[in-house]
Amino acid sequence: DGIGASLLTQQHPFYIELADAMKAEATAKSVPLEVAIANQDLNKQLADVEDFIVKGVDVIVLSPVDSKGVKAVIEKAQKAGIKVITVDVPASGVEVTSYIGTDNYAGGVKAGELMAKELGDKGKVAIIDYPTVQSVVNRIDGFKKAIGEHKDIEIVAQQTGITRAEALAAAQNMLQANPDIQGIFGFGDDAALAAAVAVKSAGLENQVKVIGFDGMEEARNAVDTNPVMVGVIQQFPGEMGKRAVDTAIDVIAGKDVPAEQPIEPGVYTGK
Amino acid sequence: MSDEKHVTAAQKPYAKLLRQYGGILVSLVVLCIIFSVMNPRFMTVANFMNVLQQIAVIAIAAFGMTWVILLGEIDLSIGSIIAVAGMAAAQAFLAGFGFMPTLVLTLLAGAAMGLANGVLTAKLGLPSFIVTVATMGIFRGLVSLPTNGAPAMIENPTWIAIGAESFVGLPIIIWIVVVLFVFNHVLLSKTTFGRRAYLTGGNREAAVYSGIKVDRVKITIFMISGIMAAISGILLSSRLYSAQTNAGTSYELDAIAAAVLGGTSLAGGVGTMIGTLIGALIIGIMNNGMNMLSVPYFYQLIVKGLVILLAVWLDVRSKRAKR
Amino acid sequence: MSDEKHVTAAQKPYAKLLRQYGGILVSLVVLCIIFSVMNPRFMTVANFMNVLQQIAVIAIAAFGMTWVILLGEIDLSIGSIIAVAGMAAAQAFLAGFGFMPTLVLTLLAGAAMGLANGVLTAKLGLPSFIVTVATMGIFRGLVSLPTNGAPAMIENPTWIAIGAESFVGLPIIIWIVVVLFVFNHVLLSKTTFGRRAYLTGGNREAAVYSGIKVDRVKITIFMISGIMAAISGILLSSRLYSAQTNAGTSYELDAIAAAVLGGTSLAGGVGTMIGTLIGALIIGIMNNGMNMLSVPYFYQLIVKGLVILLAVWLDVRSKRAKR
Amino acid sequence: MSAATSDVILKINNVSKLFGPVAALKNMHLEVRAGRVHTLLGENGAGKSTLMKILAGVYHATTGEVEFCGAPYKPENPQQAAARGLTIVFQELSLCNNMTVAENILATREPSVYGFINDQALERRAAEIVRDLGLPIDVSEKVGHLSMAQRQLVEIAKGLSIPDPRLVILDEPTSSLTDAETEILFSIIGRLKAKGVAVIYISHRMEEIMRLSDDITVVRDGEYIATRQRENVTIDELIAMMVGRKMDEIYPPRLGAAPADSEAPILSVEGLSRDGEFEGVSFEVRKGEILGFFGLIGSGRSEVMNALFGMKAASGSIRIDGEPATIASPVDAIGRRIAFVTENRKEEGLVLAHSVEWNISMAALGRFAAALGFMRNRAERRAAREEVSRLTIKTASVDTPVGSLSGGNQQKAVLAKWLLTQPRILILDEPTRGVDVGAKFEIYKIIRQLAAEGTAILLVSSELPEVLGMSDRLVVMHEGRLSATLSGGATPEAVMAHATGITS
Ligand SMILES: Nc1ncnc2c1ncn2[C@@H]1O[C@H](COP(=O)(O)OP(=O)(O)OP(=O)(O)O)[C@@H](O)[C@H]1O
Ligand SMILES: Nc1ncnc2c1ncn2[C@@H]1O[C@H](COP(=O)(O)OP(=O)(O)OP(=O)(O)O)[C@@H](O)[C@H]1O
Ligand SMILES: [Mg+2]
Ligand SMILES: [Mg+2]
Repeated sequence: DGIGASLLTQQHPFYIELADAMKAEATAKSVPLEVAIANQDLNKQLADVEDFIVKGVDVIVLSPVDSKGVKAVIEKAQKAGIKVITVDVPASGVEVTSYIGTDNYAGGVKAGELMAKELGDKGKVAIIDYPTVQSVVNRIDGFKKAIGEHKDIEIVAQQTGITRAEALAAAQNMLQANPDIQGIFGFGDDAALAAAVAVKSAGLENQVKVIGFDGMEEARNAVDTNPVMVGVIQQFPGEMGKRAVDTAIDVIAGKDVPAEQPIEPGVYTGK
Repeated sequence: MSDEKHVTAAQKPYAKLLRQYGGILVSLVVLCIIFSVMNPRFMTVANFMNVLQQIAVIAIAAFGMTWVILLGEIDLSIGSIIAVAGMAAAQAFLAGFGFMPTLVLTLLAGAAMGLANGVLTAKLGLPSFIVTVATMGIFRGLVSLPTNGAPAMIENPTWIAIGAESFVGLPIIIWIVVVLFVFNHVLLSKTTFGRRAYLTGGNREAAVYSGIKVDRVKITIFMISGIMAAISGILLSSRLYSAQTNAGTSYELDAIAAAVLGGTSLAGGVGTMIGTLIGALIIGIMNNGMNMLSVPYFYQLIVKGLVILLAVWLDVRSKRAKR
Repeated sequence: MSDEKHVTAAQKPYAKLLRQYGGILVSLVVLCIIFSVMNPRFMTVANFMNVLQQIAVIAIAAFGMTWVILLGEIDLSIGSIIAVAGMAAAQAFLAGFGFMPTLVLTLLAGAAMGLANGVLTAKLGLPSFIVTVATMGIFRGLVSLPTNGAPAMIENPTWIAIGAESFVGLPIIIWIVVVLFVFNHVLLSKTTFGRRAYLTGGNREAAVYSGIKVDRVKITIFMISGIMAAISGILLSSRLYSAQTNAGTSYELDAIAAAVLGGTSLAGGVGTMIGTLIGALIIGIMNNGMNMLSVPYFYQLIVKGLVILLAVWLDVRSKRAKR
Repeated sequence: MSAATSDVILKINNVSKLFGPVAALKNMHLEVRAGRVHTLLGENGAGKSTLMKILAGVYHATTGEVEFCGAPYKPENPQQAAARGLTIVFQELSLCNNMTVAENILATREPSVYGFINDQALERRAAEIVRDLGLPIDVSEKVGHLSMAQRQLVEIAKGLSIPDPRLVILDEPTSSLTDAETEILFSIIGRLKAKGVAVIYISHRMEEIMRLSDDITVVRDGEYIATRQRENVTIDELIAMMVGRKMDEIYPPRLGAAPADSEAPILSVEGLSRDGEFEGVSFEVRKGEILGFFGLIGSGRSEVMNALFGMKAASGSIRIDGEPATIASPVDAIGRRIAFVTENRKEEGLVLAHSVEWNISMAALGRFAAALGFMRNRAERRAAREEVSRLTIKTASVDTPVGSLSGGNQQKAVLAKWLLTQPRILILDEPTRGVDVGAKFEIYKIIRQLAAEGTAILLVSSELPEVLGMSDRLVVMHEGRLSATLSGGATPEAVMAHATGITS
């Protein structure tokens, strides 16, 4: 009994903060909570949920590996009579009891608008992406939509950089190929921080501005101290985790909960 | 004297099994005991079904891998083949194909990828490690092209049923594992083809001198491996209702670990399907049991590594003692 | 006749180099030409420095891997060792250690992990593939314990300088690659230790009969591999200003690919550091060039696989033609 | 004569074979007739095995034609050769160590129904084959557990197990065999001949050749020299044709007097035992003495030598120069200046992919180490060249991979490797296996020379004339025990009696 949580990964500060907040809230409200890590593998997430079912948890909190594919996982839990709450990534094609998460598309739009403002409405920008993750795809789409409304801003390169090391190489190579890039949008903090390193090592600190997404502590510090990092779209995993556990407790208690609990992302541009 | 020996062996098949698999069987039993003591829900029929379904994907891929390793080769591309198979099915359904045509197409895709690995290895004489590292990337790239990296849903009810329904009280997925185990076991241990695989893996030159068409054996075995991986991919996509572009990533390592735990020698020439099945069970039970005990993820990684080391060590030791 | 041949070879060291590395050198040159034609910025000194810095991590790990493969063994744990080294450094700095103590500690950590791999392989007689698959998991678990999976920042300015500063006009990181290349090359090709490694890898039993302490050679080599991986980890953490818990994931495959592209045989006994360096260059240039041409990620995977296949094939073919 | 030409079954015309720049065969000719044993005789590296591999479909001739049973013959692979009724027992063992004798003998010909193997029938068939051939082997044993000689018997059984052969090739089948098994083989060949099967036989043992052959063809440097009928030729003539000069003796005389019995032994072994393999083996050897070891297959000689060399543990005491010596590993043994020329050159002796030079220097690396462990490459090369010319190893250069040398030349490379360690005690386990008469004589001369310089030599051999001709004293082993220690003048009959255990 209690809450079973299956999280996408444990190697990213966002998820660590999310998990920590959930644990803290669960301890505060004295409900049992177990956390399993899917390690970005939907099959592992399914296995973890199956094991939760055998163990007999009351409610499952999921941060889906992928919004579409998680349907199989959710249906399995629901068939076993367990209610499911999703956090961070929504599930598509299946009803869940509640979804708590950032509006990634809106965040992407904000990033695009910030970029346009920083560049004075004209210049060339590059994107570091991660095409297999739906929430990232939404951010990139939002960013492109916002940039598309500024005629004089051009997206000249888009490369994949999943880990920080890959993002660094991708940023370096894009700067090498397009030395006149003025802005880089990283799909997450890692990508943005790596891009800032690349900018520095290319000696382009006075030309290129970098914007990130997630807004964890390291990135916010960078925004405060590193002029290249002009801003970061901020998510609130602590709030998300707390709310997920509270919602789960309400569900166990048989209370009604809202089907969607969007958390508006913030824009952090320094102290 | 040789006759005597033979009769005794035939009279006690269990003794033989114990002699051959004693080391890992001990590991398996000890694991089960530990988990049962620590969580009473572990030793339930429901959980056992659970474990079997969870290992299905790895076990089937490991059957294919056993063939390849037996030959002294390796196939690192199976994780990617698993993903391609799922995506091929999803795209076929999108294109309006029915269940059977899609099934056949998916299996053919697996066979074709295995054929590519086999031909590059056997005919061009490239080392299979590097061939399959390369095709691992190529197939992983291919799987992402139709959807640009996004997953594709599968709606076909028959396809979904494979992973969800039961037949005569057992989940279909478990039936499939059983059937494929028997198939591979018989093919390997009872037929001339299996014998040729052992000879080729044991001493390639000797096999050539004995008139075995080594290239053909090699290509066939890579095709078997491709087909097994495709079946794994079918089960996986059916369990997940969808084809994921990152499906099966690094499953090749689990498959190899299962085969080697089961006594298959990476030098070639030695190995059995029974061993591989036990190896896959150890891996599956370890994952499941640690989840049941709520062991945190990173500690799971550590424990899993230690258990693999311990099991292989016990096995090596028990085999050495017998000499 | 034998004398004649020898004199010619000695007179033309380039001819010998060409004979030995012709296949992959062709691939390297062709790649460079293609990329230069398609993007004029490719053939610039700045970009060349770029590529060298980007391959540093893989190249150094690949030097260590070359030793291991030469022995007929494999080390899949180096990706995890890279991560552990970075994390060890970050934690040491947090604990208030200075630059030198931290450096020594990090290298010792690498050596210790290599020692574990070596002892398990040589003394307990377990296959290195399975040993290092297991330790890959164990080390990856260990790296995550101090921060529970989160990255750790590194603030030490000297440490950061390694990845950021230059010395006599060349980035320090490139100096390190050059020094380590020379060190490994000389150790392998000019010393009795190197010869013992070749002989042990070529025929373990014959080496034992000839009085070579093969266990000691094996353990030493796994330690070299661990230390090289630790140095890779130092460079990586220095370039990223931080220790990432997922750092180095699957770098072992790139390192193996570099070594095998460079002509190292997975069967053991054959290989050189020059070859490995060329192999690493091919991989690095491919990644860089395709990024510069804005090739989408999935196509990059496919092209990379195809180029590896082509390069190995050219190499195998050119070697066969010489016979 | 014209009647005889009509039953020519195999006709080789102008066959050449190039390995890169090396011409292994140049315009070879050969005619083999049904029901006769045709021996090929030639020095190591003359091209005999290469020709046989072409006939077996393993290699393909560069130029030339072959006619077999009246039709053109150009097998693509060994199956096609077997299908035409040609079978071959290879010189280099081609067995799978991790499979049983039965599985090896019937490889690709397993009794099966729709591809399903009948394992009982397989073992029964193999046991029958082995029994019919009269070979003493347990067919359910793994080949890896057998000694070299036993493996050779398995190889023979495998080669002879095809149903109706027209031509049987035996490439040095007796190189590891003792007389007892050789006799069995000869009676098998006799039966084949009687059935009208043609046999091509390759050996370096002259007595054997003179006993067995009907026709003898000499080849030299890949070229056809001449064919003679056995009745019309003598050993001396054959040797002269083969090596291009006359040889008057087979065993060179010892240089100087044998060491006195009163002299202290350099090595003395007391009660050496290992469970199930040998028991209570005691002997001693003095400086400059050649101590022969004779015994039947599996009598345990090689195992005793392995124990002396520290490869496998054994109980008992070993003294060197009167001091007790612990030899726990080859490192210890080599440290005490013991050298061991093993019987299995492919697995225990050589790194086949490496150069002749590297193989020759591998046991004496310390000699070529300078400060900081750097190799003294020039000294190494000089030493390798010296050994190559001293032992007349036939190789294109010292950089040639040792695996591409002919069998006999590989054997010489192993010898060279150990001579370079300048041993005080030299163990030779079948040192002339597969070596031609000319080279044998050279090796014997070297052994004599070493003895004269004070090296103690343990000579294990399955060739009775060799042990008798070379040894100062002779140890005979039977089923893991010493059955006799004889002086140099022992008769072959006496030795055989001790070896078979029929003396009491
Ligand atoms: N695969 C190969 N590659 C290169 N050279 C080879 C190869 N096989 C044989 N040779 C060369 O061909 C020549 C003939 O070798 P072959 O093995 O036929 O000699 P042989 O007469 O059987 O000698 P032996 O009595 O020692 O067995 C030798 O010089 C050998 O080095
Ligand atoms: N009858 C047998 N059946 C099976 N294995 C045997 C038999 N006799 C001996 N062996 C094995 O063969 C080896 C002993 O032979 P060893 O090589 O020491 O003998 P040898 O006198 O050198 O004879 P050989 O000429 O066969 O080399 C041991 O490994 C022993 O276990
Ligand atoms: Mg020969
Ligand atoms: Mg012997």
